[in-house]
Amino acid sequence: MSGWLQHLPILPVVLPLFAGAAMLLFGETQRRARTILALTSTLAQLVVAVTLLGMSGGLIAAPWSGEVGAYALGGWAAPFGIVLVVDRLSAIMLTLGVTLGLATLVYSLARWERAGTHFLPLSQFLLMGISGAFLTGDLFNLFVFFEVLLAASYGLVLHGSGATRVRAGLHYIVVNLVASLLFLIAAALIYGVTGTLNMAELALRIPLLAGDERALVDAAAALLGVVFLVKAGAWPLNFWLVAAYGAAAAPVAGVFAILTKVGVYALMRFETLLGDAAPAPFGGEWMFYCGLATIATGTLGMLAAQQLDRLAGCTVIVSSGTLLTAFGFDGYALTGPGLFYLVSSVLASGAFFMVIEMAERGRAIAADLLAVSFEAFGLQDPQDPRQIESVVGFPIPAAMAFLGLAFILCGVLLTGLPPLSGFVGKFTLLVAAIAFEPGAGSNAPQPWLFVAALLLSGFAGVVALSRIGVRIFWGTERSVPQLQWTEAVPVTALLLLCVALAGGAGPAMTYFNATARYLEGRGYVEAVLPAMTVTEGFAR
Amino acid sequence: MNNVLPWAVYFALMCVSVAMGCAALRLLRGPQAQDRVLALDTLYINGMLVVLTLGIGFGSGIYFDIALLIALFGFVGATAMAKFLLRGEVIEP
Amino acid sequence: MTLLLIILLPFAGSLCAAFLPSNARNAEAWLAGLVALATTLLTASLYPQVADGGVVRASLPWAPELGLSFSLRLDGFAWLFAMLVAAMGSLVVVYARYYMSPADPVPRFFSFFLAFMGAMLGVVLSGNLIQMTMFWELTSLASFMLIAYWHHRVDARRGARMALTVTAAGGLSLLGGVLLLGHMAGSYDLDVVLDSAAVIRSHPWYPAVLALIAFGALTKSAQFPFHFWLPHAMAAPTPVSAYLHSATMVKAGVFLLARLWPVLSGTDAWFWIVGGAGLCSLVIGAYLALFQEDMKGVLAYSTISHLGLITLLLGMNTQLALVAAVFHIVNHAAFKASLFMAAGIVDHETGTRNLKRLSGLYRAMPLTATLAFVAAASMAGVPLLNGFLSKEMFFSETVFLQRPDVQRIGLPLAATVAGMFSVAYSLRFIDEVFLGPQATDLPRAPHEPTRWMLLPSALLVLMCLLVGVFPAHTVGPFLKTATTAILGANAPAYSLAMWHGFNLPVLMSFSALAGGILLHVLLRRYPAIRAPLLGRFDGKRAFDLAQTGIMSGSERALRALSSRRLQTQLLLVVGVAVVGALYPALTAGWSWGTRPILPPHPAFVLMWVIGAACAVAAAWQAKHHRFAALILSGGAGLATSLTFVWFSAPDLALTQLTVEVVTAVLILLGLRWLPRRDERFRLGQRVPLSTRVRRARDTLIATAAGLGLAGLAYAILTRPPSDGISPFFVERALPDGGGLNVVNVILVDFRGFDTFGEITVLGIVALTVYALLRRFRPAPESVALPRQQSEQDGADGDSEERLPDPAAPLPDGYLMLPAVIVRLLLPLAMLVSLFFLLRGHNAPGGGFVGGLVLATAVILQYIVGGTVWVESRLRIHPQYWIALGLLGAGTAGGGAWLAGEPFLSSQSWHGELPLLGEIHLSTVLLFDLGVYMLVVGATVLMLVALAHQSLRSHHRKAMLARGGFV
Amino acid sequence: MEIVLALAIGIMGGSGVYLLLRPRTFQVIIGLSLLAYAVNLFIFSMGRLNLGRAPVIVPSHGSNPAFYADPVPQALVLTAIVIGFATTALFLVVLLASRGLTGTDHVDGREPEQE
Amino acid sequence: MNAMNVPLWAALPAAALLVVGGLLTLVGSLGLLRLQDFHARIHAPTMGSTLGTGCILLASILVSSVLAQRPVVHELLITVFVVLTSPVTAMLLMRASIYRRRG
Amino acid sequence: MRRRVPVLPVFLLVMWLSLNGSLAPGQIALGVLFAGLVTLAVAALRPVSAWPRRFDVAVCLFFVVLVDVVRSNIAVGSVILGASRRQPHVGFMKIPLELRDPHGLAVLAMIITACPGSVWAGHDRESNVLTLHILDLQDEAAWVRTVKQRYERPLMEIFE
Repeated sequence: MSGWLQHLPILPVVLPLFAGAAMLLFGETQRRARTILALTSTLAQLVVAVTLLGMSGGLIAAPWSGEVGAYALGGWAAPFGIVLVVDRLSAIMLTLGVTLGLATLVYSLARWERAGTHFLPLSQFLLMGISGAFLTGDLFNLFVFFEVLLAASYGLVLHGSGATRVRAGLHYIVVNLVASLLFLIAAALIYGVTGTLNMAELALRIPLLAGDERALVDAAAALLGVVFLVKAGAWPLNFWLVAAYGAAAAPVAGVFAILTKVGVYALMRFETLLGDAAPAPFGGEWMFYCGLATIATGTLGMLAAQQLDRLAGCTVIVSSGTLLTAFGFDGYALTGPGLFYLVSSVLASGAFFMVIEMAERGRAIAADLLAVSFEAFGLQDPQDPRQIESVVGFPIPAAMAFLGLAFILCGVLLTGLPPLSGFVGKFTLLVAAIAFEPGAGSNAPQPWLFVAALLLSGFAGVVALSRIGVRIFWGTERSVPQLQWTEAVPVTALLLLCVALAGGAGPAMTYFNATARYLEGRGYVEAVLPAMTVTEGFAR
Repeated sequence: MNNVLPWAVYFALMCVSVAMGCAALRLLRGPQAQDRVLALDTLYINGMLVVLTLGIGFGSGIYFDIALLIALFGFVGATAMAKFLLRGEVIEP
Repeated sequence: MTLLLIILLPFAGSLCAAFLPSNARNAEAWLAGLVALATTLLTASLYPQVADGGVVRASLPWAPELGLSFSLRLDGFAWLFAMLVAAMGSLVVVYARYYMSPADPVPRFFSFFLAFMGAMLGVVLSGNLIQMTMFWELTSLASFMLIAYWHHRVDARRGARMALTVTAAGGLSLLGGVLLLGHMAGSYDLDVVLDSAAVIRSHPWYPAVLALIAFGALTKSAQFPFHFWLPHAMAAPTPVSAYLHSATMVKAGVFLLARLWPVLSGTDAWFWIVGGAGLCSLVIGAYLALFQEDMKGVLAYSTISHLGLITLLLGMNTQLALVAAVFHIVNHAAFKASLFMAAGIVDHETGTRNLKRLSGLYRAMPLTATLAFVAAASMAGVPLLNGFLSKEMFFSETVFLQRPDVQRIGLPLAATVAGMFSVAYSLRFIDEVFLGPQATDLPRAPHEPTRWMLLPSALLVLMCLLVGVFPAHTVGPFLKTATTAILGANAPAYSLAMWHGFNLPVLMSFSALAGGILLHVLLRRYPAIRAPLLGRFDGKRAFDLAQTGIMSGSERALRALSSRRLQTQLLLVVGVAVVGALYPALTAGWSWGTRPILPPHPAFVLMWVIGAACAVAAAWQAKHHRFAALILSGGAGLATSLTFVWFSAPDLALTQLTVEVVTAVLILLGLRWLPRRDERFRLGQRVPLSTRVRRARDTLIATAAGLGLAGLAYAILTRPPSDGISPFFVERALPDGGGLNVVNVILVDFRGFDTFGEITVLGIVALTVYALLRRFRPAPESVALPRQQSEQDGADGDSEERLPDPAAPLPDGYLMLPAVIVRLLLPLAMLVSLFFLLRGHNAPGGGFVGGLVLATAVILQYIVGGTVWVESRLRIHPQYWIALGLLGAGTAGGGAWLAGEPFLSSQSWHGELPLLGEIHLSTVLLFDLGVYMLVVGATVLMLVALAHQSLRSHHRKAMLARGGFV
Repeated sequence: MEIVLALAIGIMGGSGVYLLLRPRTFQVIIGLSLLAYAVNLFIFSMGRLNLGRAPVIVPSHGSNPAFYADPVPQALVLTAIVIGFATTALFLVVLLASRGLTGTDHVDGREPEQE
Repeated sequence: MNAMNVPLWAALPAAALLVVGGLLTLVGSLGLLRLQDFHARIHAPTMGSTLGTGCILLASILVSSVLAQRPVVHELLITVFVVLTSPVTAMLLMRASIYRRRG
Repeated sequence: MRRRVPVLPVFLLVMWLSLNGSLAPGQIALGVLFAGLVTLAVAALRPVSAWPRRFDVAVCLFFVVLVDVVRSNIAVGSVILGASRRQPHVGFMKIPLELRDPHGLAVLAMIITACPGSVWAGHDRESNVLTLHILDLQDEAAWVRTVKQRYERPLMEIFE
């Protein structure tokens, strides 16, 4: 059995690929087959992800020794071939991504999937990209998977078309294309100096560099940092984010909640791998102040927002900023709480994007969301989104009550009001920040700035959410929106997960803190490159 | 061992690259779109000759494939452009 | 266990209430009432355990790692408060049952009501400061929902938001304060915190903690200057006002101050912050209450004033003052709730609460009036009532306060003035509503409400009387328990009696009474609409102004900090990248390496002069001459490809060339849909200065980026290569990878996973392009036939809607010979593509190049034959090619599993076939075949989808008849 | 040779960046493709320059790495070319869609008040 | 450069072919510059694509056959392709030019 | 009727073998396979196939053309090099044709394009008149003669 289990790390990448490709064999009309395929595949991924989570946490017997599993693709050993690495961090992120993927998938089945072509395959490919990006242990392969997830996200952000979407999507695409080019330059430069692409080997080699070569690697690292910060939505590289997330279809925006965290993950991965040798952009006061600025702009954005979708985008920015600032502290004191916050905020914003779409549904007919181009041709599109309105289903009773409650819960989660996991995350961050002893140096991060930013952003969130929420739910005459169970269930599930996270804050925090402790050590490098670390010396 | 062939290769390379320069000048100058297309076509042919000459110079057969590809498809770009100029679209119904 | 039940019961009740049907008024009320009553009884049953200074504790482990456990702690003070909350809750439920109209959705009301009750009990009973903060925020939320109960009303919505904004801000600040406090004390446990008073008061963070906590408490208790939300919260149904906004929630602030009194008080800062806010609220609240026209408005400001009194007492830093504060908390709850109920009854029965309209209700509703009389008298501090007692204690505290001169005189004076105001507004309240001639123009004819509605009020009034007359026997022991709980064993001695003899405080009381009556008489003469001096301050307007100010301010700030323009964003991305990359380089000051460089070959130099010229020219022309820019970028691309050829990268050259061709065709296809550039701006207009500045700036950035890139490249080029992973690939390509072309072996074997991802990207993009083009809408001016076609075909005398004939063997006219040639080329190109595919492992080529060659050949057929003609003869299903390609590559990778090896491990099979010789089959070939198929599918799909646009746009009917594409 | 190549990369990259910052979508797409050329050459240059040492094993030389150019950057460039091609195609279609839906070829989807 | 390994008997004709081919190409491309009119210019590059290419291809065949010590003729395919494809572009370009001048 | 030679598959086989530079039996088998497959695959897209005969004539024609190419290269080269003194006299001319086979016409187009100095400028299918564009148009009759005698006749022999 363990023979098969050792292949688990590849499955989160391969399963969606096979599912997505197989869906293409079914025509557009064979919706049922496609749906079943998508659901099966995503469920299987979830099972795999949870198993990996258990394995890396030592809860399930793992086919590898130690807490880190390295899967050498093609059987080529580590620095030469590409390895997938399952450790606590990647397993957490993986599970989170797949969970969100499953929720949004179920949600999309109600109507969004039909607003355009190829939604299901694209969402599978997006999951593939996300999983790959979290798992890979190779710098260039990380680029490739970034591209996979970006390509799929380009497709998804444009899903349903329409002027707003295309306009926002254009910005999103251009900015990310530029970022990709920067990534290429950075990866190439790192290869040019160090001669390797394996992240673990980089962790061994970069600290040994000195002088000019060190400067070159630092330059590359700066570029890499820019790329990750663009993905993470850090100010001043995040102007595209609000519009793109706001314009995207609800399930898409929901799953996008994890995308910014991919950037955060990458930053974290490099910071922890390189440790003290980490160049400036990965951690340190540089990131701290960048994060603060991000929180500030996100907060201002929330206050200024007139529409819910923009507001939701701004909450994503704030959560990114919070994480950046938290990881900008020296050491690993804030890592565990940061991870907790990350998980909670991703789940909450995922749910929030779906809730706001349902809430706004009763107000404006989806016409402005789903601009149709077909009047120009007079063609009867077989997938005219207007027909979606007449979809048969089981409208759930008390839709407004459900929506209101879900909205409030999301708001509570996102602003960090008690008693849900948002509060626990924020609270633990605050505790750690207050207990943090700033190191020597005049411009070392001042924890109170972080505390103040966190509290103020929470307050701004309350102000903005209550203002818009009041207007949406109570302000105007509206018809009760038609919801279906398939839409309500995933939102409920995500929110329940947050509740469970709050209830199980203790064990969860233990896991996250263990992750932080693990990141502090060299477990990753030792698992990926056992031979090299044993000899310690590293001169060839 | 002789230097005849290397020198000839050098000379041919110079000739072809100057030829490319001429074509490029026409490409830059225009004045009309068809001039530029013609210049691009010429540039491709000259490029193919550069490849072949380099192949002779390095005495390696692998350059042949590249030349083959230019010979086969170098014209596609120019053809599509010409068609665009002529008909306003590359692929008609 | 009982403690836990006390907390859980209301929440459970809240859940139940939410799920009852909306017309079950009685069931709801019974449920809520029973829950409240049970809570009251449970709380009461715990009294013996706390009576002699004992503390009841209960805790559940929640997240001990975080210092969080769910812990409850009941001491005398908490018991008093919990009792207040529970008992008052029971009374209000009874009242509310009759107050709410049948049309109101009661489940929501009772659900939130009970939730609030639970939250409030949570605040009171928390043994952990963080947990208390959590419940604190919950009370804010519940209050928000209850104020906005009638959310169709604008004032309700605004009031709710105002309350939430202010109290949530306070809550967050409280959280900050509590966190600091916990950090100083080393634990969030209340017991621990209360024990570390000395540490805390001498800690450098003490002022910050005090400020944060005081902010939290003062906002919650509606203290000046954060008092403005309370009057607006009166938009809530009256039971809510009676319960939350007089008896319980607003008391949470003073509860907190009293709770932390042992830890935080005793400093000057405490005196000034807490006492100052209290004094201001006391005076200002009372003063403003004089001028309200709404019954509930009077009561609201009066509440502010009374809470100010309590706060002031707490701020005085003496133990006796604390006792007085606790006493007044109870008293105020009793008479104020009763008054609110009276106001609610009046509103309920007459339809208005306006003091100007109401008059002489005594005759219609004598019982109500009597109850209101007593309660108002208590509020005014008339002897024999409980209000008198606590007020007198307050007066005496102000008199005996040990402070410097001005404060010693000023404080009693201010207290007396406030007392005067309070008498005056109480009088006015009674006088305007119940006395005088009977009003005739009321919306409803007033009459006495049902008895059950009067009962809670009557009970409260009875309590006022009892406490007022026999203080020591009624509230005495409880008060003692409560104050002992706060102050510990050394609580001061005090006497609760109706009469302490004639002294200065009594004098103050009576002068306040007399002055109040006088003031009332005076004010009746001059009915001012608005309060002099302070009337201009309007909380609502200020809040709205603040809000729009914040919104527009943040919008402005956002505009400065962010932009919706792509150019700005890109400028920042590029700028940050350039600065970030150059900074380490410049600070470390790097030098070029020492690797011997190759002598420049003039031909190469010339080639790059051309390439660079093309690039720059493309940049120059891209705005107005798209076509020229496209050709020019093709020139730059050719130079790139030739560079690959020159420096030993045949695979790259092949790929770059084919990609180049396909890209050119693609962009040309797109150009069809880009209308001509609007040249209005260009003709006869000077370029404005701002544009020129922008261009100069961009040129600068571009130059910096270019130089940076060149510098980095040169720095690497002149350095000897690092001993990295590449020798491994060269050495193992043949023995382990089974191929001569190392690059290809890397692509399909060593790093096949990259390729795997890369082809997925290509497939995804093709699908996206297809999906996007399904809904493509061309620009209006592009829909028409291109000018060339209409002119040429028009000249030929054909109609515009000319459709090509799919049956025609060859196209007519000028395309005939190209068609012949290009169709002849197709088989040749196919063979070449197979050639590249098959031998890529050993020589330049591979699936990717092969696929592109085939795709290009197919596209050529479209170019000469037209869409209809080609597709009537050849139906490619690019989507299937993509799917099969991906599946093929995946299967090739997954095949290794069967051998128990990791994904993408190559499996090969050697064999000998008769006649044909050695045969070598490998999963690597299957992988490359997958790549090949995918590339063909994706490229064709993209190009053809684009080509189909013109077909759709003018020949839709014909195409529909044919059944569409793909 | 090295300096020529470095300058070439610089000039192409600079032109590309300049175009990226321009307001018209077509300028941006040409800019992206120029920048992609520059980046491809840049990656390629990380393997240093080699004449006549294509990484195709010649039996006479055997598998001695000294006789062959560094194959890794070449493999990376191949991937980058493919991805660049894909994204160019995508961006082209998006810009067409944007032009059609918004009625302008400005990158922001609306004409600025003053050009 | 491996070209040095070619024996003189093959190197001399190959060199001559290379020189001639290069010159022909150069003259052809020069025509692009020197001729005044598009209709005249369209003829010039044909020199490079026919005889110029032919000469260099012959040189290539010669050299590679000598180096591989067996007849290597696949360069002929290049000729085939060039000859096959060049009329397509030329025809369409000519036609486009005629059309565009008309207006 | 005519002797039908499957020219395309044979050519493809030859091409395959020359591409691979090998006459190994495996390659031949593969070549045969691919030639067959490719021919089948493109059959639908090539409704008009060529049935050339008379390969002897074709070989003659090849050499004729080779000579002409060299001659016209020299001519055009001198025109270009002398362009500073005298710009060439460009012009169109029309030649009525008898050849109608599309592949024949295609080969004619290749020949004419391959000779520097002349470009195929158009062909009217109804009247079967060829329009040529000549770089240095001095003697129209000579051009008509060359095209009709040297190229058209052998092509008609081969293709019709």
